[in-house]
Amino acid sequence: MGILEVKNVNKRFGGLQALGDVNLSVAERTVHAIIGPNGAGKSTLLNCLVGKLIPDTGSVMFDGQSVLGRAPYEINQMGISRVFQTPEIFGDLTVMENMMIPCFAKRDGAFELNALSAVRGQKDIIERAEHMLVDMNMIDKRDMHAAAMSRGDKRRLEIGMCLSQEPRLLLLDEPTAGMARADTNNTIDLLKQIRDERDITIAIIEHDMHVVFSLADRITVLAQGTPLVEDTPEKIKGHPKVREAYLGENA
Amino acid sequence: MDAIILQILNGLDKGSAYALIALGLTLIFGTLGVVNFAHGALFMIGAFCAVSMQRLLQLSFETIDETQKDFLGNPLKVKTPYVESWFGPEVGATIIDWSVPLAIVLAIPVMLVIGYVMERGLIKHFYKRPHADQILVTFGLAIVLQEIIKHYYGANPIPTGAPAAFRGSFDFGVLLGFDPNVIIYPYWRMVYFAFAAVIVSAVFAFLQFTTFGMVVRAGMADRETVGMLGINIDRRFTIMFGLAAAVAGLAGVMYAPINSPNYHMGMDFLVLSFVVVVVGGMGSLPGAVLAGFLLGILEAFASMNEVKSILPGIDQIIIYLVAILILLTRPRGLMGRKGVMED
Amino acid sequence: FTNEPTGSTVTLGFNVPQTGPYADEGADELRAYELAVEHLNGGGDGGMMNTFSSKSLKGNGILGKKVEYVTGDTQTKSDAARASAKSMIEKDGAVMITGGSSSGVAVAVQGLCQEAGVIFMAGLTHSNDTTGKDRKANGFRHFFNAYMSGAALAPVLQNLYGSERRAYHLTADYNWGWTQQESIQAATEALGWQTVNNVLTPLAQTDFSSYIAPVINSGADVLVLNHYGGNMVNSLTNAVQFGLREKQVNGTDFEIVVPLYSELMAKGAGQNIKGIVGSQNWDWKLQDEGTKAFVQSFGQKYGFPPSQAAQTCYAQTLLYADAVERAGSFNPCAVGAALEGFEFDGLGNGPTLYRAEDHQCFKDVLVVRGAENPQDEFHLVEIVEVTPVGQVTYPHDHPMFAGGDLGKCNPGV
Amino acid sequence: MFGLDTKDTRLLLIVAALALLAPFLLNPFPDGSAMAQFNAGYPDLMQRFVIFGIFAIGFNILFGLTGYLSFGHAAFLGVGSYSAVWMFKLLGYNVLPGIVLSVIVSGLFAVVIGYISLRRSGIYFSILTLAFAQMSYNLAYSVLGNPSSNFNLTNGETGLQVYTSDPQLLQTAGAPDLPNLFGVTMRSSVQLDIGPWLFTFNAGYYLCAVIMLISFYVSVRIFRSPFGMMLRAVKSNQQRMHYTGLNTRPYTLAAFVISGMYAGLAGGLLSTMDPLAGAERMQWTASGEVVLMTILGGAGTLIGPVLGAGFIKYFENIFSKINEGVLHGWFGFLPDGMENAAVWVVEHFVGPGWHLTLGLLFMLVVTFLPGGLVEGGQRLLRLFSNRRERNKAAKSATQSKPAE
Amino acid sequence: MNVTPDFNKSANKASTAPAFLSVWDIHAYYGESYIVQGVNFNVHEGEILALLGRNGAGKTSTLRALARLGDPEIKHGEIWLDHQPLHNMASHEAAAAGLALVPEDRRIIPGLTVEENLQLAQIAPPIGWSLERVYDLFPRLGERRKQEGVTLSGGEQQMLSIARALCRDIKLLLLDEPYEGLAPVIVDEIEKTLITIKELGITTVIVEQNAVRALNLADRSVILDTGSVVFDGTAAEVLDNAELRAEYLAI
Ligand SMILES: Nc1ncnc2c1ncn2[C@@H]1O[C@H](COP(=O)(O)OP(=O)(O)OP(=O)(O)O)[C@@H](O)[C@H]1O
Ligand SMILES: Nc1ncnc2c1ncn2[C@@H]1O[C@H](COP(=O)(O)OP(=O)(O)OP(=O)(O)O)[C@@H](O)[C@H]1O
Ligand SMILES: CC(C)C[C@H](N)C(=O)O
Ligand SMILES: [Mg+2]
Ligand SMILES: [Mg+2]
Repeated sequence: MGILEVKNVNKRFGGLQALGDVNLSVAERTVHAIIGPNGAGKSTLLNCLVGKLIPDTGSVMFDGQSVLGRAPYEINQMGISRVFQTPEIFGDLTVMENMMIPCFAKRDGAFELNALSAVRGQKDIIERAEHMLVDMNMIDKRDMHAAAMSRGDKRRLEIGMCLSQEPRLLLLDEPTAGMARADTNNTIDLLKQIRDERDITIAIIEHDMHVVFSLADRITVLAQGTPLVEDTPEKIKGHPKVREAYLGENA
Repeated sequence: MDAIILQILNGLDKGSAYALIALGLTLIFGTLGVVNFAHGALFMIGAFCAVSMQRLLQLSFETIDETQKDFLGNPLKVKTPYVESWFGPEVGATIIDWSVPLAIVLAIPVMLVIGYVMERGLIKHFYKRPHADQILVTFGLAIVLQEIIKHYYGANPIPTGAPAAFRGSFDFGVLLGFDPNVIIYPYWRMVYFAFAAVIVSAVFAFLQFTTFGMVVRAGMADRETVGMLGINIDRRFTIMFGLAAAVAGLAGVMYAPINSPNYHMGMDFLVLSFVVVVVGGMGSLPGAVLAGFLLGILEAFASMNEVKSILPGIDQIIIYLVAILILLTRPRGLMGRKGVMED
Repeated sequence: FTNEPTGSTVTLGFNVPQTGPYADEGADELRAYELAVEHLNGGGDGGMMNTFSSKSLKGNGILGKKVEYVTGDTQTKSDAARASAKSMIEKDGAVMITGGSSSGVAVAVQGLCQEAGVIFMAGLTHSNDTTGKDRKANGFRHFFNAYMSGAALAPVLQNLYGSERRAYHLTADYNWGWTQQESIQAATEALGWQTVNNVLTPLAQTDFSSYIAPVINSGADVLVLNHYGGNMVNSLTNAVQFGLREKQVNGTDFEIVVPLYSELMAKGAGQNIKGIVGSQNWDWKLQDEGTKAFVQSFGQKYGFPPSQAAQTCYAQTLLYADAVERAGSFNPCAVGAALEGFEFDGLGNGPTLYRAEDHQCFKDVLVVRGAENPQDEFHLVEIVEVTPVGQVTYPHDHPMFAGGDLGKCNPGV
Repeated sequence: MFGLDTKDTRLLLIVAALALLAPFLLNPFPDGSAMAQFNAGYPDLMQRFVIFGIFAIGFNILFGLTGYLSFGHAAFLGVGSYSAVWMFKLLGYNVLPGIVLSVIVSGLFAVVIGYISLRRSGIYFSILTLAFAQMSYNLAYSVLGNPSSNFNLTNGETGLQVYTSDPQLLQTAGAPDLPNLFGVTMRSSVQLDIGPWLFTFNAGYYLCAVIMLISFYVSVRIFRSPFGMMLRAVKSNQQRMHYTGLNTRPYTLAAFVISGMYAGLAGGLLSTMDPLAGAERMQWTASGEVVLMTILGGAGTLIGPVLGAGFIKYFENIFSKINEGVLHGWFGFLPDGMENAAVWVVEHFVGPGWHLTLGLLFMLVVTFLPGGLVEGGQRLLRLFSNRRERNKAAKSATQSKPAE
Repeated sequence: MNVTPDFNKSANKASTAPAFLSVWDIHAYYGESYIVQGVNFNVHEGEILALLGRNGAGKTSTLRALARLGDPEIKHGEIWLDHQPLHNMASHEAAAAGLALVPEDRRIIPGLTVEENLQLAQIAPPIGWSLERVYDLFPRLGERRKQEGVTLSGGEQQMLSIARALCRDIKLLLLDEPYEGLAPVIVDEIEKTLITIKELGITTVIVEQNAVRALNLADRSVILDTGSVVFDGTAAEVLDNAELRAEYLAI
């Protein structure tokens, strides 16, 4: 029984069957990659996991509890964090503040009227956030407006924000897209490190096969809304259907 | 039954005023993304185009009539309008009588020019600014326009009648098989309704059957990208603004005989028309028109005695109440588009 | 006492609407005030000072002090009006406040003057409450009120339209509207009229069609518009558009009545006002000496005849100055005592009494009608009848005015 | 100090100094001089400065931080005013119960309106708040205010006021018949004559000023608190907040209620300064006014709203009172023709024309100072400091050029 | 590396042929922040130039400056495209002069369908490919023509953005990370398309984190670091120079 169990999930957009009978089981403390052609429904699947979309039918269980019908913030408080395909950060806030907010959410829960204590005084939060910035190699951008960063930096910040929540399940939607090679490698190392050090399960969507094959324990290939195969990276690499439909010649 | 028919007619008429104003407003507000608090002022200026036309036609020369005295006991100065001396008293009087319809000719260029100047001189700097800034600047402009009008025309309403031919009222009831004089309705209000219908369809047609509408919609969502595709969006925004100003102005001209124009009539309408636009749904022209008629009719019904005696004061709050109910049940108003002014 | 003038000048506060729908009335009031100041200081032709029955004013200011004035904008909002009045008292040292053109504002400012210890000489305010429920020892009203309008109009209406009428009232839904409606209903019912209906209309309403339409089939044959200013202009225009004036009910002509009239409203309503009856406090076409003198000096200075707003404000200023002279002091209590029960003539309204019990002036009331063929823009209103003061006088504890208490005069600090 | 960092402490101290010395600062011109017209140091206006300052500070907590533009905040101002006057009517003229009740009642009112309106965002939220406030205004003006009905909550157009027949249960025999704080009436003043200057120190003003300082202090604390940061995050990206495990609704509702209570407090204070509450306080124009104050001063800044409030109230009260006579006084030194010309020109902008000036200033400020008056101030400061720095940096300038 | 201003716009270090696009010493600012700090390079007609560099190096800013978007603002420098002075133009004029940008965040216009997004590109002249031809190249777009553009999957949006540029008759195509978020097979497809485009004689500047792929395609390469040019040479030179690759591209 995996920490995440997706059963018979269906989702239609008008005439389009975006997800058709998706079944997926992610084992605890593994890295599970989801790959597949553009428009296969990968992001849609993630949306169903975090409460952005509600599947038409099917069930989604996290750690034995259903996530369906819960608000996104409740699902997050259950321990699921997500990095989006296009960076979602607090553009008007500084990098440091961006990093502090998830730390608060982790410490204080969904709402806390902490109106009269100074942010300055929140030593634990500051320490955590700074630590995370160091980890993400962006401490020098501490006081920068997040919106003014280049896109690769935004994405790194967003990953850092999710990690700082110490989620039990981390969902990554193309985390290294647009990231420079050096940082991609750093990110791979970081993810490896947290996978090894923490009690965390990772589900990752990526088109960069380098990332996928360096990280994944198992891979699910999604095509036209249904899982095509699920297997280990080695098997997937050699799978003829996958090569044809997705990887192409160069892989 | 007759009362209900009458109130529906009234509602349609109120609705056409709301719809016309909301239409112009939504062109700017829902399409260009500018919260234009000066829109009411444009409506008001339209109405004062009618007043000015009337004044213009009544321009007179003075002759002294020794036989009569003025209030200080001096000989009375008698005024004769130039048009009457040029075309003879009868034709002249008719021309003066028709000053409101004639004012349309005046209002179109005036409003286009005002719209052009306003957009090029002021609004264009505010497309990218927060809505709050737009409110501040257009509110400032509205005050300035009002004060200018007040300075020249005073604060009290100025009677601006419809042509004599339209002054009576029409007996609808007879058509529907009621007794005579039971359902009567003023001619000019029917003209107003028809006029509104024409303007609304013309604007729809313009935006629907030309690519112009699509471009402007796209421009509002993302100016930069539209520019990147070779389109000079600024020019189209200007045209759009001029169009909206003209619609507001014409609505004002034709409204002059219904309620005598005064300098604050724009502000009186402003808040309601914002409500109408938002209830209709941001960015939707049909929504604005539909909401205009809906609220107009509901307001007419709420002012019926039968209703008021059950719910005292309902006529004062009906529009707001309905607005709240609609916005709570339909997040984006009647026909609003997603993402337009939701943040 | 508050703001006792110590130097060679005395400051009066003219608090009028300069913005908002009554800005034109406000402008006319201000003209009258300036004229009054000029006359008090010995300038101009002296205006009604020459015809005023009390001869204490000498054209050398008030008690020998030159009159200066400050102005403020009430915006026709009680809040703004009070702020403006407070600043005149606190900052400019005004010893008397006058002006205003709405009852809400008058009551609010009157209350303030009572607390601050200065005299308030009300401008345009027609609600019964100003000298009824909300009367104050420091406040005085020269203008007439809703009850008087009813009392003056009713007999004329009976003469013109008979006593078998069925009236339908549209009433502005605020304090003045209510008292106006109550008064006119009582007065007409006393003559045998029936009241078919009374419908309250929102103050902010601009299009009255949905209130007018039900009148058509209500069986009523008179429409009473308890509206003022823009409200009245619009409701009357709408009523005419719906053909009410040509209408016949049960064989009689349908009639419209506008209880409270003004020249400026008549101007706003244009054609539609012709032949419609109402009441006024004063009209420049009156032929008494005071009126003639006032119209002459106002007309010379500004080029058009004064409105009733102007006359009221002018008279209030002279009355105040005169009372100070007679009392020999600016002390509000002394001035109040001098005004209470004061009888005078020559200010355009005929013999007038400032009644001690409620500080309301009692004088003749005009019943007027929109002129059919005005010779010029100043003759829009013609006088139908001058209702003698006796007919509009009521006991100070009349139920419509009950619940008030003048309190004690307050001279302030 | 006070749990603030040095910069904020300095700001607070400056504001405190300005507020406490206002009777001096606002009366710079000697009495009787031509410029005395511009003096604003009289109790009523000073009270208005600080009271509307409180209103705007509170509004800014909602609008400046979360970006939710309420167009109905005047409703809370009005409710606060009515509550305070009702306390005068029922209990007596001590201002404390009035002030307390105004905050409580407006808070409750804000909970209801906020709970419903915050289901929507953007313009839809604005219109919902507007609709609630306009309903309150219309009802207060008419149905709920008819003196002849049994249920006269607001006394309509005239405004709610205290009548001698009111119960005033706690009013003791000797207590003043005016709003007072344990016997000190709000109206009482001490005057100080220094040469041609006359300075007025008014009890009511100081009460309001102290409350304003407390409000300001609380608002600084909120701005610098985690809560304040969350509110800014709401403005920036609600989506992200949700997926970070934060429920935005209680945050926005808390901000809404806090700012509603500030508005109620301001309303209550208005009534204690002048015990009459009019319905116009709830009209949309009043809601619009606080929006304008906040933007004009600089939304989202600490001090901006107070500046904006002062600016607008100054115009309303000072410029509207400049009349022709005053102008002739000013330009009297000119030859007659020029005097008249000058008066004619200026006349359009003062007295009855003060709206015109205000409108023009709105346009100019927002066009040229996008951050409001605060930005104007910053630019001035920068201008000075730049000049100083430029002198310093003159020598090393050659090196700082971009080098590859 | 110090590039001196080159007044002879037709001169070029890599070759003596006349430059088609000449970027000469541009300095550009976002408000106060000085980002593009003197960029020079020339591109010949029909060439593909790979513009490379780390996250935040200023690649996007440079492209945006070329496309004459309001931000960043060029305070100094000149840009010539086929003898036309782009630096004097507004973005719509630059577009009319034959420039098209495929922006990094794709910029699909909300509220418009896929087809409307394409039609929008065909309003102002010069107009390029017909819709049929575009749908031939990207059949997925044809299938989704009535769908709202922003609801497309990430990869589909990328296709739409490129397709939109092709709807215009262009001389110069600026691509900002065109492969990002695309499945490997599609990347192959797009690469083929770019070769087709090159064959049509369209000059291209491509910014890409997948440097090897971009360099394989490109004729020449320019590397940016903190807003200025650190290398200007042939693509082969970069591929051969391991030191350079390691320092600036981490490959
Ligand atoms: N809100 C929506 N309305 C209509 N169609 C949608 C919506 N959201 C997604 N789709 C469609 O559903 C399909 C799956 O989209 P999804 O974003 O899940 O793809 P993906 O696998 O993440 O692709 P990519 O790798 O390109 O990001 C796509 O064809 C897309 O166009
Ligand atoms: N709007 C802005 N305001 C201020 N600075 C900005 C803005 N946009 C970008 N910058 C800054 O300019 C620098 C260059 O950014 P740019 O987006 O051009 O980099 P890039 O090379 O495209 O990076 P990436 O590979 O991450 O997309 C970055 O340091 C970034 O922080
Ligand atoms: C101006 C007044 C004569 C009438 C006004 N409506 C009032 O309240 O009294
Ligand atoms: Mg995706
Ligand atoms: Mg980039």
